[in-house]
Amino acid sequence: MYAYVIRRLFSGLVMLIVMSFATFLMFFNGAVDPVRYTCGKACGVPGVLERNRAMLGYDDPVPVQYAKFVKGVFVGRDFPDDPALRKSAPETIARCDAPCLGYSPKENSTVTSMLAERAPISASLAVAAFIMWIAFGVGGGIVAALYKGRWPDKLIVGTALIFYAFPTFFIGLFLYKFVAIKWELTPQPVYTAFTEDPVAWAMGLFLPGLTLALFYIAGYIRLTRSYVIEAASEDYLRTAKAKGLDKRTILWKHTMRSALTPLITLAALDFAGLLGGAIITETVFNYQGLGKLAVDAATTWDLPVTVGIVLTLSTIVILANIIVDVLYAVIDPRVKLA
Amino acid sequence: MNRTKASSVIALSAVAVLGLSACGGGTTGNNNGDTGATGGAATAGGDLLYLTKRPAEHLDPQRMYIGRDIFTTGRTVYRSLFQFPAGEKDATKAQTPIPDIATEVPTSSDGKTWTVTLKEGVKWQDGKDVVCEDFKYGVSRAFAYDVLDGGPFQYPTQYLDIPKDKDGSPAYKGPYSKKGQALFDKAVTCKGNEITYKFNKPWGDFPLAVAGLRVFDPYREDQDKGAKNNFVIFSNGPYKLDGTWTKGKGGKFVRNDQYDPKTDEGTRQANPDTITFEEGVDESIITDRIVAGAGNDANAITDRVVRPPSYSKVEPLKDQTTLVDSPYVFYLVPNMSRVKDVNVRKALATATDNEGWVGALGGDKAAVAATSIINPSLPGFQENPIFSKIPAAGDPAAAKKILTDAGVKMPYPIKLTYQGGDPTLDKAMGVIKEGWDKAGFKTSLDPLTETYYDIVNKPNNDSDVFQGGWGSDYPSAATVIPLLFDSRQLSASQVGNNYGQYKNKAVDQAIDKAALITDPIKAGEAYSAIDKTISEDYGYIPNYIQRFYFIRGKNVTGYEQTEATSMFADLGTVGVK
Amino acid sequence: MSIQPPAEDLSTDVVATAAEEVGATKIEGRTPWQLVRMRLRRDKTTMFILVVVLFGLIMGITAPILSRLGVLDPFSGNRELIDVTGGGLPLGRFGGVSWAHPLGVVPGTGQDVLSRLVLGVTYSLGIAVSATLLAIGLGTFVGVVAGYSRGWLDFWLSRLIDLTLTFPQTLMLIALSPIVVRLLTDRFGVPEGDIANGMYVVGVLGLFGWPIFARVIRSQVLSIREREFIEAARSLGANNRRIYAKELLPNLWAPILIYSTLLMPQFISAEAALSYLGVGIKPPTPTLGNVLRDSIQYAESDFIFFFFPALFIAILVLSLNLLGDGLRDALDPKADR
Amino acid sequence: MIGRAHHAPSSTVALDAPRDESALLRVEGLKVHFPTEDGLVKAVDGLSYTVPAGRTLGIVGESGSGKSVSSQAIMGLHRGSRAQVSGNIFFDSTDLLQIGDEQLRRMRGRDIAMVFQDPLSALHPYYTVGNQIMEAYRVHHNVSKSAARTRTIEMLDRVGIPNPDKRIDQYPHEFSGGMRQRAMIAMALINDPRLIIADEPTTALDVTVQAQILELLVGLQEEFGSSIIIITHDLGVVAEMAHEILVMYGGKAVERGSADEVFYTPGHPYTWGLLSSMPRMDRARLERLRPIAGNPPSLINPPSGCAFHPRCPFMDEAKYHCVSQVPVFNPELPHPVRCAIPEGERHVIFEQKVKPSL
Repeated sequence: MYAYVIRRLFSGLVMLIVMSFATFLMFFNGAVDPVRYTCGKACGVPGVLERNRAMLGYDDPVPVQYAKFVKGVFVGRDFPDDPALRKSAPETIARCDAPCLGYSPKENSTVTSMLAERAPISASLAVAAFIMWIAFGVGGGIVAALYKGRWPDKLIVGTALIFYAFPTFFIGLFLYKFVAIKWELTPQPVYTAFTEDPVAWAMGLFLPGLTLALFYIAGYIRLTRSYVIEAASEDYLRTAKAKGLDKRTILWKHTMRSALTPLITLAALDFAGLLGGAIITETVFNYQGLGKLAVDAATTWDLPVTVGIVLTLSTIVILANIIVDVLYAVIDPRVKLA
Repeated sequence: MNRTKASSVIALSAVAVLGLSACGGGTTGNNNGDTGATGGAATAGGDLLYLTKRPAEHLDPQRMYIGRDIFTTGRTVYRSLFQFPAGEKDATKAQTPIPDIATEVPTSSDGKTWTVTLKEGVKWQDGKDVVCEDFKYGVSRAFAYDVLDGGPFQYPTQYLDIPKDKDGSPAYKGPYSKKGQALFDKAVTCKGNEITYKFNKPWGDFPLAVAGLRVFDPYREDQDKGAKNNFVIFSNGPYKLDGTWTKGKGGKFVRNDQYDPKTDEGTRQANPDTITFEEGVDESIITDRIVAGAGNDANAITDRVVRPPSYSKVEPLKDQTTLVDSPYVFYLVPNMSRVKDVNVRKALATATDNEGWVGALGGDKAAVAATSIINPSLPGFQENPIFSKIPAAGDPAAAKKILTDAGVKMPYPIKLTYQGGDPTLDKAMGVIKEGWDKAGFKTSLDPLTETYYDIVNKPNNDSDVFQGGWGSDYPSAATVIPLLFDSRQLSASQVGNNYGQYKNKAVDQAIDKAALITDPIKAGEAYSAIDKTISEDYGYIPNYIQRFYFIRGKNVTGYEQTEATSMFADLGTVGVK
Repeated sequence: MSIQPPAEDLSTDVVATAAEEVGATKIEGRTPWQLVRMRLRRDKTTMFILVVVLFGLIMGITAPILSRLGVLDPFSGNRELIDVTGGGLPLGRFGGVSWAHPLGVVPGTGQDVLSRLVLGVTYSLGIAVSATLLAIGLGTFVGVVAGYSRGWLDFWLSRLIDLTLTFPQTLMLIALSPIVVRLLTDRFGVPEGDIANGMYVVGVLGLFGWPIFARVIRSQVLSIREREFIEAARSLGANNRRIYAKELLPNLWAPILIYSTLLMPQFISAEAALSYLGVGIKPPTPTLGNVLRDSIQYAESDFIFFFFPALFIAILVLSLNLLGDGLRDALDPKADR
Repeated sequence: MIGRAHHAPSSTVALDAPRDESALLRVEGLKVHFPTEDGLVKAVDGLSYTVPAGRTLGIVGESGSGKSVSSQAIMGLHRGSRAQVSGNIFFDSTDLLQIGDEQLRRMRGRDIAMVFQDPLSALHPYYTVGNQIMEAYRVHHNVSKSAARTRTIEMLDRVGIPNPDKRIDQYPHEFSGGMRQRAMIAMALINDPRLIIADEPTTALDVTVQAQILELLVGLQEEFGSSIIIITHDLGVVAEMAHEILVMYGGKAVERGSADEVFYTPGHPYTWGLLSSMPRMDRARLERLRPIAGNPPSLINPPSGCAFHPRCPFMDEAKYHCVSQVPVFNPELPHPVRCAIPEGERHVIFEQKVKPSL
């Protein structure tokens, strides 16, 4: 078990290194001088390009930049890394403590602190969406499977498909403009920190969470439904029936156990993906989460932030994969960790 | 018309300028609502909500260059030597500086030396007095413009009497490197509570610049952490920042107990107990929320115009809306290095359908067609004889004839580059394309997002026409024509604000001459004359003046939009029920 | 919460077994194609959906021709049809619906909405089809090579799949846009504007869209490999290329067909989402995405204009999804979804 | 027949089985039909047989002959599905087709138990073997977990699983094929049922293990005195253990007799085919196994007359009317055969043409 986890962590680390280096090549070896995308319109101010280039170390070759970045993750970094300047004019130096994911001259802030500020919002949204999509998606899928081929099945699957067919931003804006503002059926989707007011936190998360969940619900209904139907046709359920077990035990103990086990891992991976922010939903509802930060950074070309987010999100995905693999071994006795 | 554009297109480039609305003497604003104190007399107390889409880029006074930010902070947390009066309905008076921390607005006999006396008893939020050295330190920060980028640093760096290096930059490099500190110490001096600025040329507009910008504001050296302070507010006004400011989300102002209203006359009523800024909210959502008026949304004001799709919804709420002309003029600039034939430029101008453009932007609540790059409300404005002759809807047939007579090959390809990101502007550009194509051009639209700045700043770019927008920094055409058309800002690597790379020695010389005129009306007439010269070259094509169609919450009182705050809502008078 | 088990039981096993046993004798002598056609013909819903999809395809193919002929006019403004003082909203009821403009006109410009949507179908479908071809082509290639080679090549290709899946797709799509578009125009001489932007969207959707399908194909190849006929073909001295061409690919067409049909609606939605975020083909060229991006502003003031672009997308996405399901049922009846 | 009530009254059913009221299980005129998109599948079409207490019946046939479907009908495993079941199944004097779901559920596992073909797929992969056996016990006995556990270990020991106290906590995939089948048998026997239905219990196992399992079943039958129905496609499996053998084809019985009768004087050409395709240890193999030519019949549109006629090497319409008339199966006879060829001629054909090559 431990050996497996360690091996898995190691391969994840290798993946992370390859992935991060590929990211550096993509962004810093492209057709465009990267420093032009660190200052927006301030790039036109005399001296800013030169200063940013020196500050961010963009005059180094890509492998050197990469090495400095990696070093910064572990020990922190100064922007610019100039000991002389640190003595004479500390105001012009930005200290970026470990784990340092870069510095944005445009925002005058370290990428790490920007991520840390936004992460709770995305995590809240992910939790809200997760609860709703599991409740509606898995619940709906089970009901659909139980009534396979009859009207509740068709209604559930059909409704989910129709929601799925409309683009997320359309549904989000529709919910926001009509359901929340015009008809005032739901609380205003404004983010409040959990620590500030848990009730307001939950109320504000309802619509964005639902919007995000709707994107997943259709898929989960279909998956759950087919898993339950598949599980119900397994030989061991015939055995359970032949033993004289009652329907309830057969359904909840035997069918669901095998139908939902693969769903757990899928849901865990999707949830992990969401932790990195939901770009469209956060944009529609003006939730200042990682997704909004990402899209703002990408569209205004704040390169250090973009790179920092790409790397963070990828790390989450890699980690989640490892966790899910280990988790799967725990919940499915057939999987051996060798 | 629209939102982001209002300020972001304007803030086109490095030295993007916007700020004060116009009007030194003329009248402004064909206001269709009532523009007096609206919603009843303001009383103290309550929580004001300020909804906006576009986040503040800087809250550091030396780095601010967006009119909205300059005035929202100026009425709440930052005091200056001078300021414009609040709630002043007379446009001329509204744009005449009155003393703030200064005991009076001084005059200068030669326009080069300005000495200002500070009031006693003005305190920072930590209880320390605002002293002369704070002002001196504040303006010194403008010289560190590579670290503290974004602000209107060109005014102190060009005018203060400090020698220049070979590359044209000032020999003083700012308070961090302290290079050339002695030179700066000679240009700005403190004697007790008297501060003296020495300029290298006459600058009669100095009080206007102080009141209209924040670059001359005081700053406490012991609080300075360089660029890290971008969203830090160290207040000397009636409010202070509660907690931290988060870009994209906003922040909350609460009362500053160190503020003494007795030192402050006629401007900052500071009615609400708190002011909450909520950033990043889409315009249509802002409108919807204020119309619905649930909870705190009834206490909301905004700097974002009502968008055309929401007009019908806002129509019944006449006493919660205002419609005024903004100080911003939008225009197109032909790239002179590519479109070299004046007849082609003339044909472009002749075929430009400003009426259709205004329609696409949402009609007369969004914009009015413009005939000059100088806002008619600026002092000394003269009608532009070239563009006012072209029909607002354009004349593609005449344009085609011009092209045919010029003997150019048709269809003539034109690449029109603009800052995209807004579907309404995309539609409007489609109208321009339609008109031009009818005249014999083959227009390709090139909407760019943030790469726009990168592209337009390169002298060798391959765009034929750019879009721009401009508002004067303070009420004078001196902050329009020279900034946009002086060819001396062009270099091998930069075009500055002169995107069209317009070069005309006669214009450069006329600009120098006009700068020496001290009478505001005469100066304005001189700039209008230069405008005519540029128009004869078709160095730009005027499009429209943006209009501000604003909505506010039903509980908002004392609501004012005057020239003193560039037609944005004046936080100095506003209150909530 | 407990869900009461319904009267009918889930156990279809016996029926399925019996039916299969019957099927085994009944379908004897029929080619898989005939079988699929037979099942499809019996599936009324899927046949209907197929008609809808074909209609969409025909619409997409003919729209550029109709625009050139002047039957459709997606670009010309009709200023007389909009209310210049009322925010540019169309004059007349229901967003300016008339015989000349069955779905009304675009607020602000007075362009014909139907024409823009029909031509939008061309562009959206064009993007979706091209991206699907790219993703499926790449996925098939990598999947077949990995599945058939096993060993180190399989290992590295599988890692490549993992690696590609690690990247945050949407973010990369937005973030890489200026770099790659510039690369296309400056280094590869692709014309600027619609062509470069369209190529970018197709390319990046395709490049991030292939890995999951490659996995499917790889496992499919692995299982087919195990079947005897490959062994048989090999023992008869067939060389590798012949094995790929003659034995493997005919067995892969079912997943290829199913996944192509299911990827397309994903890409149509993706195009719309990217347009919303400002990436991709820009107006005045209409795509369903950029028309919708404009129209969502008019939720309350011009419902017709607000609703129809979304409806066009929804119908395309829904029908393609249902078609994919129908195909799956027909091609692989055991996968009961 | 389509649309007919699921449980037809017994009076409408033609009885073709001897009325042995003392038998433990009596199946009379059983029909199991499945409506499908292609038509009505008559998986079992009028089947009758009896199983006396303590005896073993072997049901033999190809896949699709209806042998599994008929035995699952006894357990009521078709209930709630689209299957249409009619006829009578008397267990003691209870008609299993008439009683309610709950009553039948209580009988499942307790009175009638089943051993399935593939023990790997028939055991739940996520629960331990012990858990599943204990569950089978506790559903019919109100005992504590530890009592059930003791009983389970005892049964595991009884079916020959070594270290039962350890194996009880293992998962099915940790068992070998033979051990899994033993566990299945333990699960079936734990409630001491009177009838065990073993559906292809050895098919998924390799040959040496097959013999062990069959031996185990025979031994346990002697010890517990249960009746057994053993279903198989392999005559060899039933050769040693069945008292009586029923051969099914196309959903119908085609031959019934004692094991000796069926093996030594088989009457139906289909049985001949089964015998000749059976590997025999007791004689030298002269040629390769000869599987019966052709495919099993369609159950939707069965061949007219004798369902076996398309595959029957001795079919002769002119002489026997194999195609035009359904042959009669007279259950009153001790060794009934459903064949159009008169018995005398059949005997000649068997002795002259078939027997020498067996």
